[in-house]
Amino acid sequence: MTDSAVGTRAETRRGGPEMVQLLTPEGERVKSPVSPDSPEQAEYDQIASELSTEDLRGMYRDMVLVRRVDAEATNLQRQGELGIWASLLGQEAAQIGSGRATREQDYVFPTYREHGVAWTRGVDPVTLLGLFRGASHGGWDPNAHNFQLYTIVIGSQTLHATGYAMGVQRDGTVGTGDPARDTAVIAYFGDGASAQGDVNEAFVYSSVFNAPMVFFCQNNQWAISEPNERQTRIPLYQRARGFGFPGVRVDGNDVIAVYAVTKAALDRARAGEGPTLIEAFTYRMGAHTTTDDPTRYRIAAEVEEWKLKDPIARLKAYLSRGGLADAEFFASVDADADDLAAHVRKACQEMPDPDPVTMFDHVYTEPHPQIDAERRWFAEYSESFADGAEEGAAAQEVAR
Amino acid sequence: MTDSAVGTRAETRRGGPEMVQLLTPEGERVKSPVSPDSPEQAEYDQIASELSTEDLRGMYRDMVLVRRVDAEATNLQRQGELGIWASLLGQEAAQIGSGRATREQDYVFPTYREHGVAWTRGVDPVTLLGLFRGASHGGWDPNAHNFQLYTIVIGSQTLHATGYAMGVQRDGTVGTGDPARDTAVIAYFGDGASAQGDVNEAFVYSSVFNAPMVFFCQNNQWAISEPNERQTRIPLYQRARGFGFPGVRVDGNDVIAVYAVTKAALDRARAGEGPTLIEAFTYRMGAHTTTDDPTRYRIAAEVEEWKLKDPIARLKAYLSRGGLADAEFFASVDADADDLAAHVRKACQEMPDPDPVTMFDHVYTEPHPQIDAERRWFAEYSESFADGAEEGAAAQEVAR
Amino acid sequence: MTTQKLSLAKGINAGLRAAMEAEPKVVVMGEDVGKLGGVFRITDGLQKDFGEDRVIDTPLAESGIIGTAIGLALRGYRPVCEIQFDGFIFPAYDQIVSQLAKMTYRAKGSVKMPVVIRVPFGGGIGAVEHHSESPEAYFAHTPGLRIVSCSNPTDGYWMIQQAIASDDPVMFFEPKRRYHEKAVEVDLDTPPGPLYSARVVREGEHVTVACYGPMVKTALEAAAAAAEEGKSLEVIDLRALSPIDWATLEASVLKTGRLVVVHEAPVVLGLGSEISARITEDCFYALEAPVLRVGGFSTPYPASRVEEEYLPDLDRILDAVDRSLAY
Amino acid sequence: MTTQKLSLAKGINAGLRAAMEAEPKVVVMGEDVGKLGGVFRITDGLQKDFGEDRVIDTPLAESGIIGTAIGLALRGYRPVCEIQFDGFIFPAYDQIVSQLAKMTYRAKGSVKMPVVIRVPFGGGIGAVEHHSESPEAYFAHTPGLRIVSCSNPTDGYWMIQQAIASDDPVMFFEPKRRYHEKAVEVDLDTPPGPLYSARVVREGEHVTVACYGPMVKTALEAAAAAAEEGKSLEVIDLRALSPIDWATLEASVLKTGRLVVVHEAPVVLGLGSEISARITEDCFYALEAPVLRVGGFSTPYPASRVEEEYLPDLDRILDAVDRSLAY
Ligand SMILES: Cc1ncc(C[n+]2csc(CCOP(=O)(O)OP(=O)(O)O)c2C)c(N)n1
Ligand SMILES: Cc1ncc(C[n+]2csc(CCOP(=O)(O)OP(=O)(O)O)c2C)c(N)n1
Ligand SMILES: [Mg+2]
Ligand SMILES: [Mg+2]
Repeated sequence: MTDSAVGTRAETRRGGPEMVQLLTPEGERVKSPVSPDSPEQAEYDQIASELSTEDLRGMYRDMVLVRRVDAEATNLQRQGELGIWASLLGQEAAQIGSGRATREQDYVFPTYREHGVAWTRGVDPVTLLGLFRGASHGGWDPNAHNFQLYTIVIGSQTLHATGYAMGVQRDGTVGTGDPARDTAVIAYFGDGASAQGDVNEAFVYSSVFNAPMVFFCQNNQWAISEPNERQTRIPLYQRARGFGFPGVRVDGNDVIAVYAVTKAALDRARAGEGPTLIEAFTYRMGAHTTTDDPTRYRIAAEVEEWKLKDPIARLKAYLSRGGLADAEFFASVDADADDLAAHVRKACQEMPDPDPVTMFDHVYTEPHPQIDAERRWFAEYSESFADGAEEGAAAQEVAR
Repeated sequence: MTDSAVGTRAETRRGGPEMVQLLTPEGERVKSPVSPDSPEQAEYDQIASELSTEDLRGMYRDMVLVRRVDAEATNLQRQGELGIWASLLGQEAAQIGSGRATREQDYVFPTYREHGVAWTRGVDPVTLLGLFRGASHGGWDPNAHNFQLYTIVIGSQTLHATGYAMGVQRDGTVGTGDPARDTAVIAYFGDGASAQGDVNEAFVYSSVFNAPMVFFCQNNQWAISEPNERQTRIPLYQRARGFGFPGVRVDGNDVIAVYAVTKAALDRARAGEGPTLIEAFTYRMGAHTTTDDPTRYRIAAEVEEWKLKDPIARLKAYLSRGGLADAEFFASVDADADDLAAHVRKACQEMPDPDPVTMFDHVYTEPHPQIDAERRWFAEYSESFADGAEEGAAAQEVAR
Repeated sequence: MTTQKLSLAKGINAGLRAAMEAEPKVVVMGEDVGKLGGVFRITDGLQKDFGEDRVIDTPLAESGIIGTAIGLALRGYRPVCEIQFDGFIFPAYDQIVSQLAKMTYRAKGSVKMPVVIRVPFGGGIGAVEHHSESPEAYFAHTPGLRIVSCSNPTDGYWMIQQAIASDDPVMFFEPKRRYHEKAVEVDLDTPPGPLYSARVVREGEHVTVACYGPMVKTALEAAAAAAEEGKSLEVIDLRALSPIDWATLEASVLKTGRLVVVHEAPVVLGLGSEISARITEDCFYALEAPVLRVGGFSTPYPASRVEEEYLPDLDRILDAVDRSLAY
Repeated sequence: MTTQKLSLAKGINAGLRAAMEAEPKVVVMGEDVGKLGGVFRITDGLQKDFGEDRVIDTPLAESGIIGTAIGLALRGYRPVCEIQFDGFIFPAYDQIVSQLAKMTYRAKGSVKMPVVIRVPFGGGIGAVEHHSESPEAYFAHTPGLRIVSCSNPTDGYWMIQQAIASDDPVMFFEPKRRYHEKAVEVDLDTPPGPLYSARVVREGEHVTVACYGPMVKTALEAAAAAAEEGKSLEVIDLRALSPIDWATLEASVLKTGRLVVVHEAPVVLGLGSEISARITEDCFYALEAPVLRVGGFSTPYPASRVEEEYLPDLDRILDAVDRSLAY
């Protein structure tokens, strides 16, 4: 018999004392237990204390809205409007907190689950739905919001992000001290993805070139059916140690802590101090995607336990207690969420299927005879059906 | 301008206080400065002190012999007998020390430079030469000496080793306490290879499955023309920290320390205590291969500096001082080396070229019609030349 | 004759089970193959019955899956690797073409590489990018690999066992969109033939249609439709893609004089190009028309809302048949 | 007309230099491309003159080279990546076929991927395993990539600049065994034609021989030998492998009625299979013989002491020509 997983659930799954937390699950603002007198901790506290009421209310609103859209998308999938949906349920704080810490000029490299981050970058949720509906492979302009297309091959985007950050260095927009110019890059990936060669190569390149990178790992405890300890036997944030840059674990369900830790890391990157790995310790409350059945591999009690750490309830408690928001505010956010969801639903249902002939577009930027010939053939072939002339002249040319 | 390599030569290139050393460059037996009272250090000292005079003389002899064969191979390449040669000059201690620490049942996964390790496993140097001559791609039976074929695609073999170690676990030959059964696997790779995704995936798999692995990285400071700091900005042995298993840097030019550290790691692996990364801090005294010209990228002073740390001179000094060997012994070793070199030279020069038709052999284990047809065609086609009948009947069938 | 009613998915599952029972060195490995039974449930129940040592949920690293499988094979195991979807095989490409395919050659036959790589492949399931690809031709150019594809439950059950029994590496392409189609009675006693043999699945006179995997069903439908118009198609399920069973194919072409090759993969340098080239060489005087190819276009696999227009279907096959007959 | 006497290696080096001078966004990256100038010295002197920011010695990880090049391209750079040897491109396979090739499509044209991947390829240099391969066909099945190969110093100089100017990803295959052959006068003022065009390098009447990269010289030698026996070969340097310049090739085949395709890569599913299939479709009635293919065998590239028997040579080409003429 083999001793095939020394990392036990307990070891790799508890947040542990090394986890930065600024808001308890009960919504109490605390000093994190991590070396409370360290300069890092002081910096996190400082960043958090600079958040205005408006900021905090904005965070709350963002989280509620993206959760609502997420639920709507799940419904839309059930009703056949989407082919599949990857829910972010439970990861709202990790995404909104980190997304809001980015500046306009920063660049974001998401996985397929970063709907919350997309929201903070101003990407219309309907655009995302197009991908899951099967109307596109993404198809948005990454440069419109400095938000790269969703990447499905896990880990690949971490190298793209690193290369982009190397470009930022070459542009001289790191460490100038000009807050409107200095640029950082943030790459999202999952706990599962951490095992991929590409991710580790991105660590190598980023550290060797001291690239302005933030690696943001959402450890949602699961990679489909595989628990986190199948990818690592020590806490994931410690991976960075092996590559010579700082790693930090943050409570991924604490939007304030996530914001603070991410902002500090982005600031470091922009200042030319190189990469940071952030492990946002969170939980995938739902299925991996709408096609997944988590009852096959995890127990309900685990989900229940994490419900107590809900990121939205936590901030809501804090806002209420501190008198930073009242029932009216919460009601208005709910109303906004409903409106947004209705808009998303409608836009999704009305989203036209692409004209099939467009599948030949943008394979290349420059003209390509093979594509042109196939497009022509296809157009004529399709037309032959429209005419009812199944064996028309179009069929002369072969499909090539 | 980018700050593209924060790791400076000084930082990544000095052995540093963390390096285990049991024999100084002057040949003095010392307690390593690494936490001298730690249990690890005690273990290394213990292992070293168990080495008999015969063992030490054997190590010396092995190093001299492999260096002599290596020089001969370089000559043979210059004389056109080999296509290329990858010299191990300077790395004798790293290879002999670690190779001698393996047990018969252990399994070794080398790169293309492990001629010294091969020697400790009983592989005839002439066999290795066949590869560099172009007479084979290796072609030895890995199971004859538990010494896998040379792997040229850097890093790949670390995954093979890990898989092999997973097999060892499944066979139940780990942690039984029976020294003749418990088995460890050792994978060699270079400092350059450490950047490859495969190597880091091997770290992931080995740690998660707690495989009986020793990762033996010969940091010879160079990957062709790229200095070590192009692959990492911290000492390489620290990479293991990121994956949750121990890493140790050993003076790679100190055969006793290498032996001790490797034996301790292999013992851990065999006992079921999982993987270890060893960084043998050494130096590639020669060119990358015979086709390389290191004067383009490194200064002579560096090589001179490392000459002072020569692994063979060091052990010789220790043996002489301690009266463990006398001039007669050293002379006999030199004579053996000359004999071996002469044998190797002769065998190389006499090595027949393979019969071209054998290129069709062993593509598959089981019969394959395509290969059979091509072999037939080739045989007939070749024969048509032999007969002078260039356009003979053989040419009927197409080359497929 | 013992039979069991099985879908393709269940057929492969049963075949895996049979192989694991027969040979303790068989291990199944891949992402989510354990408790979940794989995203397609092909390994369903195996971990429960054979344990975690023989059904291994691997870390999420495909190069690692194949690389460690090679090591396991060196140690005497017979790993059966699952790649979760066609589009995720590429991180393992180096280990497959440079290591797995070449190890036996490098070792002059002193080691064997009995590794099976299972790849659910092809489109038509409404999936997002990378989940609908047909990468078989990327591998068929590689000496040292063997490649097969099953199209029905009986082949699923038997071919997987034959692949596992092979001492050479075998890539095993499974048409994912056929996994859960109608179950059929599978003969559990007798394999339907050797692994590397094509099969005439419908006899005909006018045009030969060669296909494999998901396209076999489509081609058979096309043949049925053609029959109504008086055109008689001979449909060949290639089953083996490397090496191809040329004898069966050539016998058919010598009879019909016409050949259409169908696959989902892009036409350019797809299997069809090799088949066309070779058949034209071997049957030059017998061909009444050039070999025609029906396949994916020279675009990446498109968004799923238009995949039906991308994928070869009954009409596209019949169109090619008509073009062939028009020569 | 400004000319300079250049070998292929020097021609590509000069072309890289010209491209870097013309466009500051061009960066060269790869293993040992800096001080060493690459193991073949193709980037010799570039780091000295353009600095470490534009000539980047990368860590030893090929997936990282292409992956970071994609990111650099997203940021507006034009990376030119060197893969040290053909056999080491496979760790980057996923980044090439799943990311680089598809990014523009995925983004509906909103991003461009002006990335060039330089690959010294082919055998005949007496090297150890993995240093003599011809992997071009592994990529030519991939929509989204463009593939070219140069065969002479003038093309080396111009085609690399044209490839760098392209807004699509281009794989640039360089015949390493021709790097240091005889220098010729290269016209530095005028490119010899568009990038994606084949070139008739010798006119002839009886048989067309299509080839590229290292085989162009071999084919020309074969043509010279054939001429002595009264056989007139038309030799076409394809130059572009994806897309192929079919018009030039077809015009030749319509004239000669016979085609032999030559490459070092294995015949099975090599470029020759696509060329055979397509030409047979397009020129069916004009072909007097099937398209014949001369290439590597279905074995891994063998040990170098027998590589001369593996590689197509003058005799193997003439053998195929004779077989073609015998139809
Ligand atoms: C290279 C690759 N292999 C396999 C998959 C299939 N797959 C999609 S998501 C997933 C799990 C990823 O887990 P994790 O990285 O933790 O991210 P999460 O889904 O939990 O957000 C897998 C295996 C893939 N997309 N890419
Ligand atoms: C995947 C891969 N890329 C590139 C090469 C070419 N190459 C051969 S050796 C080498 C340097 C390796 O350096 P290192 O790992 O430090 O080992 P060393 O040669 O110093 O022993 C390179 C780049 C290769 N063999 N494999
Ligand atoms: Mg996860
Ligand atoms: Mg090295």
